[in-house]
Amino acid sequence: MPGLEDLYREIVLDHYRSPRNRGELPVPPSHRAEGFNPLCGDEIVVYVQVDGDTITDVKIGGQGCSISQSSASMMSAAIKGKTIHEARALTRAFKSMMSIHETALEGDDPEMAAANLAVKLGDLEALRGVARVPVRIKCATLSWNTLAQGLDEAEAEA
Amino acid sequence: MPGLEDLYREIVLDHYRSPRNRGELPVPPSHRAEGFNPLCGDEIVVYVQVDGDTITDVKIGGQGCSISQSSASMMSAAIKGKTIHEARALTRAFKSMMSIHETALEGDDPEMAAANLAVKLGDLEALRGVARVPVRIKCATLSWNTLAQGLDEAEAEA
Amino acid sequence: MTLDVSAIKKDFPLLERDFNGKPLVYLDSAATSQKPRAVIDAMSDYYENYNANTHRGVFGIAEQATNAMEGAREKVRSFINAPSINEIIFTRNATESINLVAHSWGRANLRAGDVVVLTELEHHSNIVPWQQIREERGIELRYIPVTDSGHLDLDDLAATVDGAKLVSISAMSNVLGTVTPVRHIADIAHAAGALVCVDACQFVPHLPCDVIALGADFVAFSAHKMCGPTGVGVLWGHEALLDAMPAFLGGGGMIRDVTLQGFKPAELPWKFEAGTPAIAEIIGLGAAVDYLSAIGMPAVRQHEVELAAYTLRTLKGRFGDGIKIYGPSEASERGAVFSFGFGDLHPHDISQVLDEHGVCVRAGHHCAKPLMRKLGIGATARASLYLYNDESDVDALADALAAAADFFGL
Amino acid sequence: MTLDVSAIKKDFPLLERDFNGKPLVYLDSAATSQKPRAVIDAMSDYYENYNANTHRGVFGIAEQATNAMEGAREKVRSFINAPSINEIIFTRNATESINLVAHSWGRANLRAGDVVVLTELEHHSNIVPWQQIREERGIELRYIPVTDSGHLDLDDLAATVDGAKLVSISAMSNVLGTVTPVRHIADIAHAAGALVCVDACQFVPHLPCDVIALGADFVAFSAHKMCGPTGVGVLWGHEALLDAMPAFLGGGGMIRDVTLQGFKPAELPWKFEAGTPAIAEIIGLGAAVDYLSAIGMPAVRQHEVELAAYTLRTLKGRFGDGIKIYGPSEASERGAVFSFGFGDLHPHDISQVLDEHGVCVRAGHHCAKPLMRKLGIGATARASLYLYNDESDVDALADALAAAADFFGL
Ligand SMILES: Cc1ncc(COP(=O)(O)O)c(C=O)c1O
Ligand SMILES: Cc1ncc(COP(=O)(O)O)c(C=O)c1O
Repeated sequence: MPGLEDLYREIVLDHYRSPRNRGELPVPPSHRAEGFNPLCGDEIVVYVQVDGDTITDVKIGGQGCSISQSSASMMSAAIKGKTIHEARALTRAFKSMMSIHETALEGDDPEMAAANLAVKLGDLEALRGVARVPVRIKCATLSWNTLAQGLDEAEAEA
Repeated sequence: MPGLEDLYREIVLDHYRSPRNRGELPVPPSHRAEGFNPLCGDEIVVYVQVDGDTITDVKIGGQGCSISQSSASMMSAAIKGKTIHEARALTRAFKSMMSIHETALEGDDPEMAAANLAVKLGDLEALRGVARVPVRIKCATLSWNTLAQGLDEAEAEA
Repeated sequence: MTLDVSAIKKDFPLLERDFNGKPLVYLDSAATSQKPRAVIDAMSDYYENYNANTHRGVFGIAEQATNAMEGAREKVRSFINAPSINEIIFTRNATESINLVAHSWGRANLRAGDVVVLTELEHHSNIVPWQQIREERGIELRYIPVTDSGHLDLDDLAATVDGAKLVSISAMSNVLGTVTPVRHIADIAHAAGALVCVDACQFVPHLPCDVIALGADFVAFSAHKMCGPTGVGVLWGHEALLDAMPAFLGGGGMIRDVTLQGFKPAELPWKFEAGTPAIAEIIGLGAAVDYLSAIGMPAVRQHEVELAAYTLRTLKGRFGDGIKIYGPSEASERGAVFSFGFGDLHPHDISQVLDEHGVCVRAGHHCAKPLMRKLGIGATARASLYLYNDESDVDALADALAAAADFFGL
Repeated sequence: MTLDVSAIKKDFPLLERDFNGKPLVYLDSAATSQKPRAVIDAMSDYYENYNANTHRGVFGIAEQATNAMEGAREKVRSFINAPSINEIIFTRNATESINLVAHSWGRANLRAGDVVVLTELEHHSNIVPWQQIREERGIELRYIPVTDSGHLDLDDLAATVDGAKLVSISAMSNVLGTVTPVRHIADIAHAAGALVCVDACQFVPHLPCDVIALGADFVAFSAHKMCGPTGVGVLWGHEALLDAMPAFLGGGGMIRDVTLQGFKPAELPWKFEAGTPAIAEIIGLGAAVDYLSAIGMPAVRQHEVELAAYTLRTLKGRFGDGIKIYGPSEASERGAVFSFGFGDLHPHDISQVLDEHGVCVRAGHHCAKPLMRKLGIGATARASLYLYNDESDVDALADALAAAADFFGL
């Protein structure tokens, strides 16, 4: 099953089976955001703790498919200890990887696209196979959109 | 144009060009009924004067296509001086000629159908060609349905 | 098997098509059915040979189009044994049919405090319209509960329908497959003075339907789940009820007269059919009804009961407690639609792996979130079968599930 | 001629068909247009190769169906130059589109005494929905009058729209052919604080349409009049307006969440698309847009202006005062739709005789009874032309009219 192996890379299944940073954080001082995929009922809760500019802790709650769960798990590992600015750049880069077709279609600013590609996605590259399955893109980006809400809130309060 | 000549028989065109019994009657003593074909906007007004059981006078108002106008004209000529019972029998016979297909489809009472056929249609036979043009059937039956209303009213008051 | 499925499959172009060297195993008929060639051709025939707007044209092809459309109305009438063609209203889909009842009958008849009874297993299309009327009018909604075995819990039915104006229920659940006791509920509802609206979206395609025997006052269904096209649905209702209801959408075709001062609605069924109808789709629905009638709905039902029994046996036999199948365990009490959980795999992942094996099942809440919450789950995978499925399709499903178990290391 | 009509005719199966030895002269495109093979084939292709329900399926053909449907949305967006695909709502027809505005926006925004402005030349579909809201809410309707030459009388426009909440007008009359000055009216309406809804049912098929340049807030049209299938229409509206409007029909697909207690609507455009969409028809509309775009709407318009001029010249030349053609006498101010009176013949009789000559025209009130009353007539015959008609069709009409004059002894 080559198609499946491209979608469910070993590292994706690993994050699904052993999700990193599962749990909750006290609110406040942390911020809590909820994401929801109405098409399949997946729910993600993201807790972010921000000190100054830095994301000092992240926890993930909720439930969903392997793609949404492993994407959330990888995200939590990738942003912990990063600045808000870095986390946002990573979000953009990840979402541009997911929407590679749409980006091309809508003729996004090419400089911006190049800047996004310069960000190192690391393990998250393993989710690239999702981009070929449009209905699953929402699964992969759910945690990232939820994170964005959490960061907005954190910045609004800062 | 054989199709057209079947629809617009000479006698039909004659009644269209020189409609019989055009006009109005005083109400009361006569009864006035209005018919309306919402699809094309045709309107027919039928005035009937009834003495005892007998239709002593009929007048036709309104406007419409050659089929509705000539059908109304022929009807007025056919029922004047007839009893209500005879006029109703003629109405049934005429409508059964018009709805020959539907009657067959809906499996009407065959005895009834036979009885209707026994009624002499006379000149009205000339309208038989209309039955092959379903959208025009409403034109041909408009005056007859309007007459029925007028007779109902007359009988209700009697 | 009651039906000659291999012959039937040949009627459906998509099922004959080659997908990576083999035919598709299509198990998503509860979402939409495949279409026989006769239905596709009936619509192309209209477009290619007598495409014209209906009702107002005197010329030949307009008359032919009108006759074809009205002929389809008669076919539908006869298919559900409705007393009159005036009672067959064409809508876009079952959802619009139910909305028509809610907006027209509902707005005319429901006041603050009035009660409408639904069930916990309804599709969103038979919940949201009533919640909209609740928001607008302050009516009360009551829900007949669902038992653990996937049946309606009718113990308190008399109390639940007491004082209700309307009971609106699904005749077959699109999630659990449960065939509900509509007639029984209708009798009790009628005794309490309530009308009965039936969401027959999953019923009309799969079981012989007699709206009078069902005890219904309104019945809603969609063409696209019964071998017909998208874009057309049906509302049936008792003529006297429909006659008394105010018009719903306003516009061309539904009027008797219009002045600057106001309008008079047309007679049934046109009163409820505003604007140019879905002419081609209505003709296509007529062809679908012909197709199903030729096979015979009792035979379709018997086939599906046999297939349901085979499916239950096969999946339980091969996966035991590894699979959880929701809904009635008796094939005779259900349709051939199976929502299931498989190990701890998420339905999306199941459906994805099955797709790679050419097996189409649906994953999600199936537009029945209240039922999902009641079952305590977010989503299920769902395999739903129809007259063109047979045991080989069930075997393919089981094989693909075994491969998924392998892949994810269950 | 701007267009190569003989090549275009070949794209339309019905126009290639043999009717008693010759092709049909189809002059009823204002009622519904003929469909090119590409549109018919796009729908058969969906049914035969990737028929599946959209949006909720993970498997291959469901994804393909979703992409085709959403691809059609993008085509429509670009065709009318709408800012966002979220603003393209698929309905059953233009009638439903206007009803959506009346029921959702209207109910949320109109109170007793509020004013909605229409015109005397509207189709029933842009009158009755507002009369329904008037009955329910007690709003006031005002009508912009029509002049003897078939134009809108705009002398008192500022006073008429003063205090109005909405102005809803046809961009082109289906009876008179008048192309109305929508932008001019919209500017004055906006200055008065009113929104502008445009019935573009006869406009989008025939003229280049840019909803922003038009100055519209809502635009409604039907696929079946623009080479597309029956069963699908479009409502465009500014995103902020649509966003603020309450949901209309409730059910599957239009929700974000449903509990027994209530529902949250989905985002645009799905909020307004309850139930299974007209998937095949939407895909067919996409193919129609491709077809028209390839020919080019400016070329279509130029062709129709030339054809309108030829028609006016020919009919006047041959019948003089024996024919009365309603609407603007300048081809550039109108579309190629001609309502006419012929001697004292009733429109039904004209249409009948023309049919015997293989010429299809419509007879009746064309769903514009208030306009008919204003013109002082019950009905007209109407010949309406499109991109597949040419001078030979106009000549055939004139010949058939001459034969009718003969037959009835005019
Ligand atoms: C100007 C105009 N508005 C509205 C409509 C209604 O369109 P539909 O019947 O497709 O809803 C029509 C077509 O009949 C029309 O010509
Ligand atoms: C039980 C039930 N009711 C209503 C519907 C709604 O049908 P549609 O989407 O065709 O309006 C469906 C199908 O999705 C269904 O299964």
